[in-house]
Amino acid sequence: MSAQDIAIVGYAQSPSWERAELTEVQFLFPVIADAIAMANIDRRAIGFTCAGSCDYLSGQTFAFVSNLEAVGAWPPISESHVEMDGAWAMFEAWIALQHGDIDIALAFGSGKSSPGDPAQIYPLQMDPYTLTPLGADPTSLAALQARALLDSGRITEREMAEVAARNRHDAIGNPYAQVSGEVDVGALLATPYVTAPMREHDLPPFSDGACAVIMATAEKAREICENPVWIRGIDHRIEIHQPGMRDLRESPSTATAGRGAGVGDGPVDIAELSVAYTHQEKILKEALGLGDGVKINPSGGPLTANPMMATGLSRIAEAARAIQRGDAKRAVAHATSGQPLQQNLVCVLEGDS
Amino acid sequence: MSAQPCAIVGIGQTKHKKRRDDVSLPGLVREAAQRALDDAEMTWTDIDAIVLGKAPDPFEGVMMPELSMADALGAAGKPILRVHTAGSVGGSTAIVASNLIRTGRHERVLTVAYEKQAEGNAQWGLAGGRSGGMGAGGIFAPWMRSFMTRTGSPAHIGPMVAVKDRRNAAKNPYAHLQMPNLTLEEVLDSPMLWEPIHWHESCPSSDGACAMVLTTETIAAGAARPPAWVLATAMRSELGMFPGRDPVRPLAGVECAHAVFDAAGITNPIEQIDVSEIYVPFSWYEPMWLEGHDLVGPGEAWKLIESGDTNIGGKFPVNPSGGVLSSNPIGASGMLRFAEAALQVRGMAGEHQVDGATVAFGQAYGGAAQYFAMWVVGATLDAVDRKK
Amino acid sequence: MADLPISTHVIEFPYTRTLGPVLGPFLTGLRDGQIYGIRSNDGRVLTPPTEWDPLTGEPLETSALVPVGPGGVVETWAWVNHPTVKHPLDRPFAFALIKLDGADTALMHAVDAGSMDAMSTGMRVTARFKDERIGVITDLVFIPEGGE
Amino acid sequence: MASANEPVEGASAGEGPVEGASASEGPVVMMDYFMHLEYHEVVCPIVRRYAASLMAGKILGQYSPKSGLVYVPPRSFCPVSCEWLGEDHLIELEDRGVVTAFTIVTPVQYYGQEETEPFAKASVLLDGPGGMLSLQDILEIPPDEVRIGMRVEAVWLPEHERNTDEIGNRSWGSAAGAIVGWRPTGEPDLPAETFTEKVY
Repeated sequence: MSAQDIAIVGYAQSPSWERAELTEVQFLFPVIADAIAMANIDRRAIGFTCAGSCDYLSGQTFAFVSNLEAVGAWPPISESHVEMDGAWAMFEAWIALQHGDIDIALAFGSGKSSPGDPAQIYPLQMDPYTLTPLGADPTSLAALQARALLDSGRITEREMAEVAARNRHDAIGNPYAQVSGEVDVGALLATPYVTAPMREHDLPPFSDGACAVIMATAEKAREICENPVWIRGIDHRIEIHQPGMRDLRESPSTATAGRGAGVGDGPVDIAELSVAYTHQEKILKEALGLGDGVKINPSGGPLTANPMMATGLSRIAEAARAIQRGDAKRAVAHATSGQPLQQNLVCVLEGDS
Repeated sequence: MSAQPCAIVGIGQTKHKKRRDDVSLPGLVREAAQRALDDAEMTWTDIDAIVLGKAPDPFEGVMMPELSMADALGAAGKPILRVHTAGSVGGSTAIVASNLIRTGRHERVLTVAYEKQAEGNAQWGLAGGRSGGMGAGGIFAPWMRSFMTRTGSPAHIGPMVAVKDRRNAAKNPYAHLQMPNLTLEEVLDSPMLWEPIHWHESCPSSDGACAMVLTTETIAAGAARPPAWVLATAMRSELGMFPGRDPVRPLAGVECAHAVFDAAGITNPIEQIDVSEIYVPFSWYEPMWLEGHDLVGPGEAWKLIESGDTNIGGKFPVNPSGGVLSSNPIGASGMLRFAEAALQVRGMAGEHQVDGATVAFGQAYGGAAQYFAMWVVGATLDAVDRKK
Repeated sequence: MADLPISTHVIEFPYTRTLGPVLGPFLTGLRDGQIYGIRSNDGRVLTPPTEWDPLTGEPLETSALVPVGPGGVVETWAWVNHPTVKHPLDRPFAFALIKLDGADTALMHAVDAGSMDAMSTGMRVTARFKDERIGVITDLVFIPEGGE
Repeated sequence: MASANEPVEGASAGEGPVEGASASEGPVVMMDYFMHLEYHEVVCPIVRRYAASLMAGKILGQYSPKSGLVYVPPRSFCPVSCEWLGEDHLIELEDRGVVTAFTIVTPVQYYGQEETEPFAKASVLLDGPGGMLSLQDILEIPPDEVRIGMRVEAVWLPEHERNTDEIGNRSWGSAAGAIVGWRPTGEPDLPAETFTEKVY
């Protein structure tokens, strides 16, 4: 990777709440403080900050301005904001670190879905002329994708339920998961369709939450962190918007981003993928060329905690945590944006050898 | 790893109007992008990455528009980022795009910023959809009044800036409001919106877009028209609402200016900068930023303006394009400042060209005067050194 | 948690969208009961019609509109058991990707099939235009071909 | 497959444009989209405390020892010193103060705008421990007579008429439903110059 080697030296997540009592900035504040504490740096050592959030989630035209308060932007800081998942904010901060004039950057994502109804808000993400007026919601678009995959024979409804059961099992003991437990696949399959061919367990929970990640250049990382998690590659791509002009069974943008991030350049122990709908695990696994030996979503993934605008960055934090815990040597993290899986970011992380 | 040079080889903008009813939303953005590609003599498929910027989505009611506009921007299979930093967004978008070139990440980056305000209503958006909105002018008015008191600036300075910018706009074919014969009396007679701001001293609501093509030094060598070179960039943000903050001279604005001038090697900005395009949505912000960025000392700005030195042909021309006072598609306004600064050093500003300009300053601000994005561009990479 | 005070906040606005050289004729067609696609530079007929080639971004000849439908084949579908107020129908219905006759890409729209059992991949559907039409994508829904 | 530009024969409902009443004959050039979104947000603990204090005729703020700043309404943390603020940082503030900045807004019409007459909004710096309430309504004086340095006091609704349900997590300095606005006390103004720095 030609870019200067950069490492994750700190990260933090909030729990994932179905309905947070605190405001977004109030629950973001301790997450940023914890990430800074983990990186054991002074807040002023941060050379660049990038935020990810979405005004529409909280229904306020300048909601992202209040998030600046959680960063403590006084005296003034060098900062920017993307109206996207925190994973893209991390990409922008990772680029800023390659300039050579700063050595520590903070990226974070935060979102509060509980005040609004995502099924009514998210159609605004779609083409304003031909799709928004139909109320084209994320669940329906994911269901079109699931049907296409089922019709192709590459997956069965039972295999979808098995993904849900495995994720909930793996989420047991994960303090950041909102949903967890042992469930019987047969019992799941007996439940009614919500939006056919998907049932309740095929869908993500509604979550409020935040995630922050701190990165440092190689020299600074070695100075402040015993086991930095190296970012070997990040790449992100987008696909055509109109669902009828795409092959929903595939994710070419994930495949391209995976090559760009160098997924295939070495063995992969675990992958934290933004699988918000059970059938998408198969699409993403195959797009990234991940074999059956790769443990997918050991944290439980978005099917057990899905705080919008933070869920993609949370995959990167969970992958970094797994490496630092010694559960993995080399990991892939994936974030997505747009429905379904229209835009995808892939990041390859590696522990110190 | 020192940053690689970044060249601006393509610039395009739309004809800014109250309502562009001849184009769709993506069509408006493509009009600017196509013109930038034509200027750069590149096609859509030549572009490696896109950086899109705009102000709050509720202005048009389209959430995360990079998703529905991906196809319109030829983004399929490519990376696209959407930047959003309130009013400064057009500037910060250009800076994020330039970072992709300067770090060697990409070789041809298309950056676009827009606002189609007639789809919705900016005042509704600024009021967060609630009755009794203050409007941006309402938030800024007390700060302007405080600036006038602190600096003893005579009341006609604001109106003089309005006359200058609206007359300059008559020399800019893309400007929304073009008033070649606007007089001081007409400004003073126009209704008061938020005391002390008159109607003619406040920005219009526009539909408009701006686009630039950024590339590497090697590719720029083959450009048909002279490129502009990014000499330095800086961004600063500060908290907006806390007791004891001085919004009249925000510290983020002071520090951002010092950072960008230092990075460009500028030691005496008032002498070494040939032309500035700065974000003046209400007339008094011209003197406020001249002092707020230490271009002149306290109480000096109004004298510079009154002497005509900020006119085209003056010692320190400001907003020869007519500025935000003449065209304000909010999301694009910041990038228009950056692009107009680049046009000046490329010698491509047409009727509002400042003769011999080789170093230009682009500035944008947003929120409660708390977000700042600035860049310095040059006709050559050593344009500033040649001035010393 | 149940008894915590809630503050309600509504954002509401009547947006007016200008349409331009392709969407204008497309929605005019819908008002007049005709669905249009557009011929792409590679000869394909794209529905819904766009001003650009979706793969490359290159501009298209915006006057190259082509009538398509009203019938077509369901490529994939989803049964919406719990429609929201934003959906085009207030009773369970299907969203589907419909490859209209004469088109090379599928249009996403709603199928008023009455029950999930009436839906299957590959089935034919046809447009049912409303009597009162104003030129919006919801001027029509689709129904199983041979339906009422 | 029918050739690309011929309507398909066969059992479809009809060939070519379907007859039927269409609203107008000319080309369609605009599309309306009425956006309506509702948000129901849990009022956070500290704003609940603030609303309850207003119901009891008191203005609660939070004092940050590290930065020395007073926040009203309280926010549960100090963004300047980045310290979390809790119960023991709550302080009771005065309901009298001075106007440090004001704007006379000439209402612009937009969807949902209910204001028709010019109105004044002011920043009020409270006496005693301090605290700055912004966007406050000034009463019993014409907007154009509002001035910096003017001494004002809160005009409370009678206790039984108070209703702070409107106070949400994002009502900047709102005391809606308890304090109607601020009226001049008649005391001599404080010198305006002392406030040009405190414009906030």
